Amino acid sequence: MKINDVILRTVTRIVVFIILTFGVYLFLSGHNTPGGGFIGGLVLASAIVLLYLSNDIEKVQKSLPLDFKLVAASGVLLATGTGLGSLLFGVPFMSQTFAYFDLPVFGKTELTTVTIFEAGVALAVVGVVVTIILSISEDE
Amino acid sequence: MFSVTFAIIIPFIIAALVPFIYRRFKLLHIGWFVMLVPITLFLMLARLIPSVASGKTYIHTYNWIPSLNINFTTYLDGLSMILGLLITGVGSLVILYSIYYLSTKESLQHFYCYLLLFMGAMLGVVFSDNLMVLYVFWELTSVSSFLLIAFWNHRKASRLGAQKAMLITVSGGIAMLVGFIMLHTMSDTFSIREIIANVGDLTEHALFIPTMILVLLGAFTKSAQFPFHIWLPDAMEAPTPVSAYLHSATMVKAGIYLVARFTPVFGGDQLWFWVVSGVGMITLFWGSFNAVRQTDLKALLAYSTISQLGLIMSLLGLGSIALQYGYSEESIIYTQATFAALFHLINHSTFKGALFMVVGILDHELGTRDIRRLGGLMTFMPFTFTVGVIGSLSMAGLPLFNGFLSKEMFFAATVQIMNADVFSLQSLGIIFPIIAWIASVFTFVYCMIIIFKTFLGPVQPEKLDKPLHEAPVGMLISPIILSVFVVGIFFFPNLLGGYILKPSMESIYPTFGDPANLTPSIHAWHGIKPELLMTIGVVLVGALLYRLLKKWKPVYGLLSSRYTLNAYYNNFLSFAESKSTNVTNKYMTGLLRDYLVYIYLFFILTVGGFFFYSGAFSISFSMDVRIRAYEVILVGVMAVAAVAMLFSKSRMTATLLNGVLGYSIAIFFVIFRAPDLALTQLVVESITTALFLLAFSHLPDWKKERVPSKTKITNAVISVGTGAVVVLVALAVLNYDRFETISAFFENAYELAGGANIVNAILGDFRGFDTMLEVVVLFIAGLGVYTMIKLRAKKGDENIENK
Amino acid sequence: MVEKILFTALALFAITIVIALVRIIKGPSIPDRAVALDMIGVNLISMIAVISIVLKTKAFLEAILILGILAFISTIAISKYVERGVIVERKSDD
Amino acid sequence: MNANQTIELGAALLILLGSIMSVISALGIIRLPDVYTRSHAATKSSTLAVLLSLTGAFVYFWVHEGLISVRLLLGIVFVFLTAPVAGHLITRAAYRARVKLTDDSSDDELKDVLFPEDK
Amino acid sequence: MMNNIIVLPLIIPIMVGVILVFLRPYVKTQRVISLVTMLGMVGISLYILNKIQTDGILRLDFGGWEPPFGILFVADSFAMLFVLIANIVTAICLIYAFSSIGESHEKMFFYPFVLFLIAGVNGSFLTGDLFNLFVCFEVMLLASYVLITLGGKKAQLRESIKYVVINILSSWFFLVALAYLYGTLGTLNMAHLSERVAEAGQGPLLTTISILFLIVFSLKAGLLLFFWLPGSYSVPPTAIAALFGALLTKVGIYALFRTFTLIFYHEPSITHTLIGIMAGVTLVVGSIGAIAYQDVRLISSYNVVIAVGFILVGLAVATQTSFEGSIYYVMHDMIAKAMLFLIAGTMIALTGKTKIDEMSGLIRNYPLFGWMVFVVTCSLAGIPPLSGFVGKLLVGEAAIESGSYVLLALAFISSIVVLYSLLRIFLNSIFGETIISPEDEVPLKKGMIVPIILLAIGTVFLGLGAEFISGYVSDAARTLSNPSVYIEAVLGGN
Amino acid sequence: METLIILLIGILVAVATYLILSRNIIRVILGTAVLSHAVHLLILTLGGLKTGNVPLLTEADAPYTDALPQALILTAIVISFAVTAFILVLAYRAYQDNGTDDLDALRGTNDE
Repeated sequence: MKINDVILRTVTRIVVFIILTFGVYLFLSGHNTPGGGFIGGLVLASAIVLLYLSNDIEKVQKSLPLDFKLVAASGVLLATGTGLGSLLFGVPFMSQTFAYFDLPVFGKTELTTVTIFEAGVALAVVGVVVTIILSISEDE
Repeated sequence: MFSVTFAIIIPFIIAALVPFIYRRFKLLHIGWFVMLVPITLFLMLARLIPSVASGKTYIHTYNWIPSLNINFTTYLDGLSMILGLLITGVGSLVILYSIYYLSTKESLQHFYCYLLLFMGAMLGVVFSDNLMVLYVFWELTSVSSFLLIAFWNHRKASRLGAQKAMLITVSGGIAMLVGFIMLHTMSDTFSIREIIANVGDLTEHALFIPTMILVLLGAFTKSAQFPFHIWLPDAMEAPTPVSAYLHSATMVKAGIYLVARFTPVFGGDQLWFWVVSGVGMITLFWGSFNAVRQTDLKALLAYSTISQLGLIMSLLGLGSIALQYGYSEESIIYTQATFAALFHLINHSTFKGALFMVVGILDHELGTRDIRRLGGLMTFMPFTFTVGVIGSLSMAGLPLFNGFLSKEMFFAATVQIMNADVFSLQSLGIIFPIIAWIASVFTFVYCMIIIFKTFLGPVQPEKLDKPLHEAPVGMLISPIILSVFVVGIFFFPNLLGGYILKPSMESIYPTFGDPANLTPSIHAWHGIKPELLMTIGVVLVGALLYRLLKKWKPVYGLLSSRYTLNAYYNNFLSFAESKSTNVTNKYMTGLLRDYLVYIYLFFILTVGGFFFYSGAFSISFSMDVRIRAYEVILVGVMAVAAVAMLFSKSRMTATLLNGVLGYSIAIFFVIFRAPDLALTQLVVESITTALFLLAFSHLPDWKKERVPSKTKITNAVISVGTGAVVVLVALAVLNYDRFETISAFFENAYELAGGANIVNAILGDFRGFDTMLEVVVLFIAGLGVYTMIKLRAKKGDENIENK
Repeated sequence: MVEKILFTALALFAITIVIALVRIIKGPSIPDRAVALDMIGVNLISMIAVISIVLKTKAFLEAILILGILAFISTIAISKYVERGVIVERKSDD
Repeated sequence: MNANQTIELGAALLILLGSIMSVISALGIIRLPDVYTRSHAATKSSTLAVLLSLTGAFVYFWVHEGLISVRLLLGIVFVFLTAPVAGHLITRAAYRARVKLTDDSSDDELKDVLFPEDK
Repeated sequence: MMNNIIVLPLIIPIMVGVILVFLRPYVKTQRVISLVTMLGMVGISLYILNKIQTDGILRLDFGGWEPPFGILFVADSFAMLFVLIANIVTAICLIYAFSSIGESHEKMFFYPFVLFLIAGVNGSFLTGDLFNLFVCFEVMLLASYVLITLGGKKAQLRESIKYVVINILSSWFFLVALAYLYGTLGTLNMAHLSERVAEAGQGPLLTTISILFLIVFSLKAGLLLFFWLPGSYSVPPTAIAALFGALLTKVGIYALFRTFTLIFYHEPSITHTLIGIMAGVTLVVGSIGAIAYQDVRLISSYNVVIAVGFILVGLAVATQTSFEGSIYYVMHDMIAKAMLFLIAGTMIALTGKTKIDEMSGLIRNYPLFGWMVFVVTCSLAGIPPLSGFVGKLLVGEAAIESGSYVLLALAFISSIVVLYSLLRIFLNSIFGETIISPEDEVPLKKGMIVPIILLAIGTVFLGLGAEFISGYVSDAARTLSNPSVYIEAVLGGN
Repeated sequence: METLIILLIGILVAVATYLILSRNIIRVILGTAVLSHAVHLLILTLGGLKTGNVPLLTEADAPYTDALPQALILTAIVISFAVTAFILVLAYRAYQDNGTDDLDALRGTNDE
């Protein structure tokens, strides 16, 4: 018996978009409001999970051809790499730095290395969560 | 003096080289090469005899672990000289003998490697001044003895014998180590010389007696004193050269050496006197008594060795009494016991070495050493017979042989001790001559057995696997040399006394001044004294007993084999193994629940127990923040949801209830002003629930658990107990208000880290390291899940691992 | 006044949650429970909104949205589990 | 009492209304006989309840802090969007998993379509 | 303070591990990189260890946040000795793995997991922050969870459930203890904690909390609460079992020493007595277990338990000498236990049997291997001049000086049991009538015997060359017995 | 409030302990999940409840509530998530290979 998921899929398309946007927002704004790499990553992951829920694995993988293990690995590498970067500058490991710039369009903007670190965290979280869920689901 | 250190090192070096040389020169018996080592060393030592005799000592230190005061200090004095000469001298003869004894088919490289290892270790024992280095070599002798006993390790008896020897001697060694450490704590030095020099500080120390006992344990186990002697007969599984060398001439003398060495420290103490001489006497008697019943010649010799070791040991004990008196004209008489001990030490090595070699010859040439199959060999093996008779008669203590001299001195010492007026010897002293005499009678009996049952009487060629013939000349050289010594020492005993024994008396009685006073001149004839009468008595009664052997031998049957020390040892081991299997299986059930119960119980008992015992509990509500109604309701929701999990009938319900818990905690995080936490908790909880659902498609629904109500009650009690302890301690912690937390610092997050979200600033910056590692944790888990699902054991891979 | 109303509202929401919890415990079917769980989620959204007002902070507004998202995803997941026994399909028919 | 306070009060009342609605829907979920009817209570009135309270909060923040919270608006939209879908999915799942209808149900028209083999 | 080098023992394995994930198909490359990494770590550890001798305790404040606010790594001789030996042992076990673990494992991220494990272990040794210790533990534990299941055999899955659940519980206790500690003292930096405990006095409540920490670390160390240990050490592949046998309990031991010498040292009559009792009981039950079974892996596992008891005797006695002894013994034990487990695994690999009475006469087929068994037997029994001896000597001496005769007796008697249990292996399986005909003989790979020999060299060196490390050891013990040295290094300005 | 929460923690701990002691592997896993809930609450409670404002500098003024425990709990949450994911998969893999989810049946055989 075929089960038709039209309603679900239609809504999902919109919802996933909202969630992804929200996830990115959480990740970027984390330094000043609740959020951050973790939560951002988790929310992004849940968007992807929603995709898997409403579609099947094959279909999602076609449109999102990523090896999530490697995504996670890149994330970890990024997160640790920022720490290691401080070694090059001769400051203690994991030294973060930040500065304010007056950018044309955005106005006063804070740029901080924490964001790179957090990006690594977010990537790792997305990668790991999806890897886990995919691994279990692919198991016969 | 470098050469002494050199003497210890050389055997080790050669031992390491033996396998290579063996591979190079397959044709030549490697023993010839190895024999050069002890001969060289013997000559080297012999060269020093005159100077040592004149009271000179040689010390050399080579740093090993100077920061712990453990240094490779060698010390050559009279006492170590005796042992050194024995080790190298008998060693040379034994190797010569072994060249003929062991065919090139045996794994000779191993044999000689072990033998050299032993030789080096034994030299190390006697030449070391540092207690720890002494211990190192001491254990090495046990190890090499183990390897030699297990030389024919395909035989079960060899392995068991080796194990027994190793266990007993190493255990004793460990006891001795503790004793040494105690000596170090008392004296603050590892050097034996320094300890002896400052012995006065030790005797009052509380650890003096325990130290003494521990050191003696080491000595007694090594020297096969009662009741630790049981390893020695089993050690006879070793090739006969080994038995001759280690288990009669040298290694078992290490314990004697140790006692002699430590006599200046402990001697003079009543306990030392009684334990050393008492154990020696018991061993003397028990060994000789048991030797008589043996039918295997080697076993007989083993018991006789035990007995003789007891004799030497008891002499050392008797001699130690002189130190109680201190140096005086009267006390010198007691030092004669020690002199006799050293004398007999040498004599025993000569005649027992010869006898072992004789037995080895019989075994090797005739294929048996069972006296029931031997007899009348005198005519067929005249040389072997001669050596055997010389050895036996010397051991029996008859004139013309060196055994007579030392035996006489032994009797004299036991008689003399009755005159001592300390240690309640006036009344108890009488037992020494009595036991000595009885034991000597038995000694005489078994010596007669050796002579008459093997060499005289009817020939029984039908019971032998090989034709009767004399041994090859090479094999006879060594025993003949030894028997020459047996006779030679009888005629020129004072040569030995003056050059060898005198300096060692000084080592044992350092406070007694000129050793010449302590060195009597030895005479075979010294008038009709009690000792001579005793010897005559021994011969008469011994001959009678030998005649009547068949009549009284059933006495041995009275000793049930179930109650022998050996049986106790074996029963103890098997009991220990089976009992420990039972015990361990009892608590290592393999059940996770049991393990958890242990942990929880331990937690409740220690943390909870101490908490109440110490009165740390305190509670106060003053700090509490006001409660709102909805908060109470939410707490109620969580409590109900939690409890409902226990009773839920399906896993889905329980999982959903867990979700409720998770969501409710998120709302508490909101109430407690933790926005980041609330967010994270919500997402994590949902994903966790999803994971549960994912996993459920691979798992069966849970069945109703059939658990005995007793288990249920235990579980409930533990659960409530754990909860209670956690709560009560938490309440006390809440009430403990002394310190400001460090987090005020983080409130400057904006200036410090450019973040307005303090929590995020902590996670990303102040404690970014935690976050980094936590990402790693997550990554490992993700990767782990992947591998666990993808990598599966192939069928058939299980067989090994799953037994 | 406002505060009192808000706390009353909070209490009422909490009571709703209690009732929904009863349904979760009682069941009888999994969809019953899922419905109740969804309801709890929705009520939590309301509660967070109200608490934000009480605490005078905007810090929890993200949580509202997230809770909305998650309640939705969880419900989908549970319904797929109930319906098909698996949550994520390897390959669907269409 | 100025205008702002009045509006705040109004917002609070909105929230209160929402909470009362939610209790009512909760009563529905406990009283109604089967999952399909309960789902009705849960998805419809409960959604209304949450929308009411979110709107109240939105108004409150707008008035009190002069903040038009996008997140709240988004939340409202989101709930509005997803609640019906969720309700649909769960009842459908229930039906396919053959959760019983209440005995009061007069007719079960889908049964023949979905489970013809039951006949 | 800026000593970035001391983060390398943690960060390098992690980063290399992650990079190896990308190199998944290239097994050979993975081997080379991981081995080179471990050797590099050994070099770095040596460098740091020597730097400490000249510069004193090194510390690295991550992100430049001064203690007690940020997280920091503190490298004193005590920690670095652990790090050094752990890395050496890991490198050697890796060599063993090359020829034994199998390509399927290697492609399933075996090397990354090992590197993560060692990263967690190193981090646990170096961290100066109690919560960070928890996190490092988790890194190590997660890696160990994966490694123990790697291969997915029935027994592995079965035993790992127990291992994981027990460790979850112990991590939980850890968090509870941290909550209590933060609730009372309001800080997480170990030096700062120590200062505050000293200031407030270690009252009953703080002592209660310290007992909770004792439970947590005892679970990790296998002190009395070792129930997870025998099962989980006997199921994974040999190289992993050896790593576990050498490293896992040592982390718990390290934590026990650190907490009870640095923070909770004010009430030794309670805490250290309890540790003493636990150590004593551990020695007894470990000894009983060691002779209870025929399975080589179980015998080895209970030997681990005995060693834990022995090392903790040093903590219970708590004098500078006893610390020194324990440190010597820990180093010895890491090497010798790795060797023992490698040997046990090799025996099983060669014969296909696990019980000692099913094997016999291996020395005839594999003489060198047989002698290695003998070496490890002697080494673990503490027969000099192999490595176990010095530690035993010093612990014994300290026990005598402080009058702990019961512990002394148990500790030394246990080494007789160790000897007996291992002699059983040697006499039953190595000596004796050979059962393998030359045709059936499984060749002993070079890659398997070489690491064993390397470890044997290690145990010989550690015994004969004790003088080389005595400087480090006594420095480590000095720091342990004078907490102020550590506190000064951490909190005493820059 | 704190006392009440601590009592709640006690109940959670007791329930979790009871679950962990049961034979079914899923119950055990659920028990560990509840345990981690309990300890997160405990850290937060002992870190000081409701004594200040939300730790967002732009949102509110001092005094702030203690932010450090929150950061710690966040770390702990993520770690316990990782562990839960792992043990769940472990449980079903063990079930697949050993054919049982009953821990009594998973005791394994010691050599006897």
